[in-house]
Amino acid sequence: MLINSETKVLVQGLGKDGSFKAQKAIEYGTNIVACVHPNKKGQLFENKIPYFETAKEAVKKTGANVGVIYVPAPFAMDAIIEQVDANLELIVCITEGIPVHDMIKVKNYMKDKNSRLIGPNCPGIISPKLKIKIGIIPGNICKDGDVGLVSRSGTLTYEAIAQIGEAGFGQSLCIGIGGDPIHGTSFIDALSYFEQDKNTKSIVLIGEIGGTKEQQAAEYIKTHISKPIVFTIAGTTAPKGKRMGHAGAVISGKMGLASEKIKALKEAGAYHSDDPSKIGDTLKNIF
Amino acid sequence: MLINSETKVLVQGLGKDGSFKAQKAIEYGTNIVACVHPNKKGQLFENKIPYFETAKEAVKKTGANVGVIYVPAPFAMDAIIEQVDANLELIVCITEGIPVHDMIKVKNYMKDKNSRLIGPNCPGIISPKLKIKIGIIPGNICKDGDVGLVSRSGTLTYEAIAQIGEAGFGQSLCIGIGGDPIHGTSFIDALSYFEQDKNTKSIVLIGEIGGTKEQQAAEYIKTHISKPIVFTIAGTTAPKGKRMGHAGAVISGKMGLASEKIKALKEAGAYHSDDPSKIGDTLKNIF
Amino acid sequence: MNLHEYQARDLLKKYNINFPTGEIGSTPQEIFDISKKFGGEVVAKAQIHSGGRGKAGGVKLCSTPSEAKNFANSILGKKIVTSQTDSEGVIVEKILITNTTIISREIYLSIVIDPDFESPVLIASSEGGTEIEKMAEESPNKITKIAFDPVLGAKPYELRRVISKLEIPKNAIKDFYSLVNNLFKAFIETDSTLIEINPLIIDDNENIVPLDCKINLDDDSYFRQKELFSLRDKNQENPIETRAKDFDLAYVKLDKGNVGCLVNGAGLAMATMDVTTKSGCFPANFLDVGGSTDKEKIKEAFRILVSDENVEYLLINLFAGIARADLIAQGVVEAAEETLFKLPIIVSMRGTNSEEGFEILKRSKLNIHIAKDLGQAANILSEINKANK
Amino acid sequence: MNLHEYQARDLLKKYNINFPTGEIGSTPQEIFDISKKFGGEVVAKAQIHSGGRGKAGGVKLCSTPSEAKNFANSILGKKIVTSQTDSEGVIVEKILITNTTIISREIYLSIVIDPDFESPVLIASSEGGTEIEKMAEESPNKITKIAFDPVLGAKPYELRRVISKLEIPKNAIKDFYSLVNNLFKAFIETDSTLIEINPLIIDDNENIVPLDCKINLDDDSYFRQKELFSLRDKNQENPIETRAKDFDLAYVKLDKGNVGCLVNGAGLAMATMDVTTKSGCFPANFLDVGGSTDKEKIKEAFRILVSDENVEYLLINLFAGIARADLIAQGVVEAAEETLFKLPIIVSMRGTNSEEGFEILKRSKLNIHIAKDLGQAANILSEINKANK
Repeated sequence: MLINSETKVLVQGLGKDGSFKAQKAIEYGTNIVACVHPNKKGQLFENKIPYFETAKEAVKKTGANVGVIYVPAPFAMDAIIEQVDANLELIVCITEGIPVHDMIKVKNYMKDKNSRLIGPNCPGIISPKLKIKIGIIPGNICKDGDVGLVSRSGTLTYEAIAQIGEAGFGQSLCIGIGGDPIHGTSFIDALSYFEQDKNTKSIVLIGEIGGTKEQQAAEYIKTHISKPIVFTIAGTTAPKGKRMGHAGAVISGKMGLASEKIKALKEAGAYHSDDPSKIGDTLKNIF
Repeated sequence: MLINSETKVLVQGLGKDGSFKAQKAIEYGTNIVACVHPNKKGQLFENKIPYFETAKEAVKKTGANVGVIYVPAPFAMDAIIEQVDANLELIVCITEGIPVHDMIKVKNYMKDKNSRLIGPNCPGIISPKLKIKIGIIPGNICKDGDVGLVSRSGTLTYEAIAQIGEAGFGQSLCIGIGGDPIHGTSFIDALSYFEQDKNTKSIVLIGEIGGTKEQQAAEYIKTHISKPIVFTIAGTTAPKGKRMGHAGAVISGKMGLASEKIKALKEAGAYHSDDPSKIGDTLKNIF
Repeated sequence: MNLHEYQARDLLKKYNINFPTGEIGSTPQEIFDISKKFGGEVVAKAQIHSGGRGKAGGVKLCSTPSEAKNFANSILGKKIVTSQTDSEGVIVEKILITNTTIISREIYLSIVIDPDFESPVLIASSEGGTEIEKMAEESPNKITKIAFDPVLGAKPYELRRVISKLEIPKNAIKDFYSLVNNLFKAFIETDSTLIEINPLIIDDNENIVPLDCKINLDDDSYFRQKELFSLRDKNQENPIETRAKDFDLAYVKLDKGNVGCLVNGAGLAMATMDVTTKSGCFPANFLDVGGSTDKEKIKEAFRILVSDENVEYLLINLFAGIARADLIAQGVVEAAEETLFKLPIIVSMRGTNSEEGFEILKRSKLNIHIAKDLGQAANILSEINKANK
Repeated sequence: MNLHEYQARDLLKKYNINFPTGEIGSTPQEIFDISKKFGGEVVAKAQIHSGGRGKAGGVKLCSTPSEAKNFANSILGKKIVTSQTDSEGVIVEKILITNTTIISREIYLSIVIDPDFESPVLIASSEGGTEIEKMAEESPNKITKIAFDPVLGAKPYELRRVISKLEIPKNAIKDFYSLVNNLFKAFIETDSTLIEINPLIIDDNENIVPLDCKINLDDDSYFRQKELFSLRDKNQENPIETRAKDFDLAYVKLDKGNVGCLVNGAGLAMATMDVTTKSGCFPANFLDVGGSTDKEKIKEAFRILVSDENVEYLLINLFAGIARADLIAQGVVEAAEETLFKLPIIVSMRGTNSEEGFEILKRSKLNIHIAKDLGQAANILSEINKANK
C-alpha cells in the first residue's frame, strides 16, 4: 500500500518551483518516470524523463502508478481530476491555496474512484527505508526506523522528524496529510496503515486546532489501534477566532479547541507531548 | 438477490393511482410493510400498513429493504434519493416522464451507494414463485416456471409473459427495466442475475430501437451467458428520426436501428423472434 | 420541444453567448425596414423547426433591403420542405435578419445527452456547416466527444484536447472555454436535450462567433420550465400530433399505409406496427393511449385516429394491465357511433377485463373482427385487405 | 474576505433574494436625504466587518430624518468596538438606511462549509436574531443542519424536515424553498465560505423577509472572483495584516506579549507560540513566511514584525525545507541593519543550509542568540526576559 519498490512516479506542474522539488525527489532516490505538460510532449525533463501531453498517455506508456502535483492552485483541481481519471493509485497534491469549493468537488468526484489522495497543501510522504519521497519533505532529516508519523502540518512535520531522530529513533513512513479543511487521506487512514504495517512499532500524530478530525482519530484509536501513539496539538495558546473562521466555530462549537482534542486523544490512550519541542522526549519516555 | 422471502416493501406515492397499484401488489401476495407520506404520519393504509414521515424512519421501524415509487414525475427524483439515503437494497421506480436531467443526477448520486434501481418508466419486477411483485405487472398472466424475462418495454412485457405461458412455460422472474434512455438496472445486470439463478433455464430479452444497450448486452452475452436466449426487437419498421431525437441519432449513428441490434444479438448466439407475436413459438422451438 | 433560431439566440444571450446582431420580422415591410436599418448586406433566414433549411432555399444573402423584401415576399406564409421535414413541409411565419460575418473557418459544436455516458456530452468537429449525421458518416475522425461531469462540467484537461483538435486560434482559446461552460450552464438550466451551434465560425480576426443555433428542450421538464415552453410554436407542428399531445396521448403519423392503430404502450405500439407490416399491410399512424383508464381520452384517441383520411381499417391491440379493457372498449364503441365509423375494426385485447371488453364490442353495431392475439389480428387484417384489393 | 452588509444585499439581489428597500450613505446629509426619501421610520445600520453591531450601538431605529442624521453624526468616522472586534474596533464609514418591517418571528439561516460532511451545510434555527454560537450553547436542539449535495443542492425531503422544525407558515413554504436554493446557488457561484441571513423574519403577512446578511468569501478564490474582491474594504482590516497580505505573508497580531515571531509554516508558527508561552513569554505577533525563498519577502516580513511597538525580542524559528536558511538569514541581517534594529534576536534554524545561515548571523553585528532548537530558544528568551525585568 501507499508506496513500495514498484512505485513509479508521474509529475505534473514542472514550473521553476516544481522542477526544483522534482529534482530533489530524484536525488533522494524516487523513481520518477513521467512528466505531464500540455505543450512539452516529446521533450525530456533533466535530459532523461519524458514529457507527455496527458496523464492517461503517461500512465499508458510508462506504467506510472503514483502522481505528484505541484501545479498552481487555479489549475490544481483539474490536475487531480486528470490523475484520478488516469487511474493512479496514489495522488499527492502539494499545492497550497486551492479554493475549498474545488476540494469539495474533488472529494465528491473521487467517491467511487480507485485513487487515494494525499493533501492538498501538504508536504507529501517519505519512506527513508525505500528512499522514496513523493513531495517535499527534506530527505536528509529522515532516517530509517520504526516510527510512523502522520501530521496536518508542514514544517512542524519536519520538526517532529528531526526530534524523532534526535531521540534515537527513525521513521517507517512519514505522511503529511495537509492543513486544508477538506483533504484526501485522513488521520484515520494513516493510523489504519501504520497499525497494519509491520515496519511500524509506534506512531507520532501531529494535530492542530480547528475541525474535529483529531476527535475522530481518537474514536478510531480506541477500537482499532494497538500500537503506542505520541501526539501533540499545535495551537494550544492560539487566540479563538483568529484562524478559525466564524463558520468553523459554529459547526464544531468548542470542538476545534486544542484542549478538546488533547482530552479526546488522551482518553483514547495516546501519550501527550504537551510541549511541541518535546515530541522526541515523550517518545523516548514510553519505551 | 433482488427479491426473496425476506422482502419487505416500502411504498412511496400513494395517490389515487398509486394506492390502486399498491392494493394490487398486496392482493398478489407482496409483503408491503410501510408507506411514506410527509403528512400522513400515524395513519394506516388499507387499515393495516403504517404511514411514516420519511423513508429512513420507515426502514428503521419496519426493516423494509425494498422500495417502490409511484410518485408523480416532478417529485420522483427526490423520492429515489430519499430511498437511496434510507439504504434500501432495491428501489423500483414506476414513474413515467421524469426529466432526463433528473435521471442524470440520480445515476451520478447512486455511483457510490449500495442501492440497486430498477426503472424508471418501467412495470417493475414480479416473481410468480414467491408471489411477490414490485410494480404493476399483472399477476394473473404470470405463472411459475424457468424462463427469465427482461424487457425495456411495458405492455410488450405483458405480451411476452402471455406468450411464454401460452407456449407452455412459466417465468422464474420478470424484470421490466424501463424505456427511459437513462435508467438503473440494465440488460447486463438482469442477464448476469439470470445466469446465476438456478431457477432460470432460459432467458427472453425484449429490446427496442434507440441507444446501444442491446449491443452492449450482446457483447456481454458472448463471454458471460451460457443459457439460451430468445429475443425480439420492437421497432424494426419504425421510421427513422420519428421517435429518436436528432441527438440520439448523432451519438449512436446507425447503432440505434433494430437491424443493428438484431445483428449483434444473433452474432452473440441469441435466438431471434423476428415477429414479436411469435416469442413463445421461438422459445418452444429451441427446446 | 424545439425552439426557433431567434428564440434560441435570445435565450443564449442570457448566458453571455452572443450571435451577430439580428432582428425578427414577420411581414415583407418589416423585413425591408430591418434590413435597411442594418445597412449593407444582410442574411435572411426563414424561422422553421427543421434543419437543412439552407439547401431548401430558406436562407438568403441579400445585398439590398429590396432583395430581402422580395425574399420575404416569396417565402412568408409558404411551406418549406427540407430533408428533415415530411412531404408537407413547415410554414414560414418569421424571418430573422442578421449582419453578415467574414468567415474564415466553420466549426461544429453541440451538447447532447448520451445514454452510454449517462451525462451530457460535447460533440465537436473541425468541419462545421453541414449536418452532423453526414459528418459522422463522411469524416468520423474529425469528430471529438467528451463527457460533461454533473459537478465539474467539461474537464479542462479534456477540453484542451478538443481545442487542439479543432485548431482554435490561440487568442480565442479563453473565449472557447467560456463558450463551452456557458453552453453547458444553459443546457442544464433549461433542461435541454440538444444545443447545437452550427456553424461556430472563426472570423477574419480570429474570433469565434456562433452563427446558427438549435435548441431542443426535454418535454418532460414542462412542469418546471413553463416560461420556456410558452415559446412553443404550434404552427410548426403536425396539428394532429399537437391535438393528441394536448390530451396527453402519443400520436405518430406515418408516411404510407391505411391502418389506424390504437395501442397501449410504446413497445407494444412498435410491435403492432412490425407485425402489421410483416403481414403485408402498413400502418397509417399509431396512437398510444398509455396506461390510461379514462373513457374520454379513449374517445378522443379514436377521433384523432380516424380523422386521418388514409385510414381504411382500424387495428386495436391492447394489453390491459392497469388500464381496463372494458372501459377502453366502451370508449371505442361510443366514439365510433358518434363519428358514424363504418370501416372494419380488428381487435386484439388481453389482460384486465378483456372478456368484458369483447362482450361490449360484440354487442355494438360496429364492423368488428375479434382476434385472440396480435398475430391473428394481423392475419385477419391482411385477408380483409387482400379481399378489398 | 468579508463583504459589508450593503454589498452582500446587492450581491444576493442578483440571486433573487430581496431585502427591505435600502440605500447607503456616507455623510450625515446623505443619511438625512435618504431617510427623508424613505419617509416615516427607518433603520440606520453602521456598515462594519463585525457581528455584535447592534449591542455596540451600531444600529438605530430612527423616527425622523433628523434622528437618522444625528445618529450618522455621532458614528460616522468613529470606531466601534464589538464583542467580535479587537480592542481598537473598526471604523464606520458608511451607514445603510432601510425601511422598517413588522416582525412576527425571527429565524436564523446560514450556509457554511462543513469539513465533516465535506460539503456546504444549511444551518437553521427557529430562534434568529442572536449569534449562532450563543444559540448553539443555549438551545442546541433548536438548530437543524442538513448537507447540500454538490449536484442536488438541498434535498427536498430533508428540507421538508427543516421547514417543519422552523414552523414556516404554509404560504411561505414555496418562497423558503426558493430562498434556500438561491442562497446555495449564490454560495457556490461566489466561492463563499459563509452566507448568513440573521434574522430571516416572518412578517405580519406570513411572508419570509431576510433582514440582515453576512458573506465571507474564500480568499483562495481570488484568482477567479476578481470582481467580487474589488469590493474589499481595506479600511476595515488591520493595516499591518493588509500590508503582509499584499506581500503574500500571513501576519497575525496578538493581544498581549512582547515577542515578535518570524516562522515558516502555520503549524510551526503555532508550536512556536505554544512553546514561547509555556516558557513564560508571550508573542506580540507572528509572521509566517511560508515556503518562501525570496530575500525581499523576508526583509519585508522583518520590517512588518518590528513595526509593532510592543516587540522587545525577536524570535526566529525556521525549519528550512524548500526554503533556504542562509537566504532567510541574509534577509534578516540586511533588514535589521537597514532598520537599525538593536533588540535581542533569538534564532533556531534547522534544515537546508542552516549552518550557512548561522554563519551569516554570527558574522553580523546584530544582538544574536543562537539556539539548537525551539525548546532551547524558548529557554534563552525566558532568561533574557527575566534578566530584563
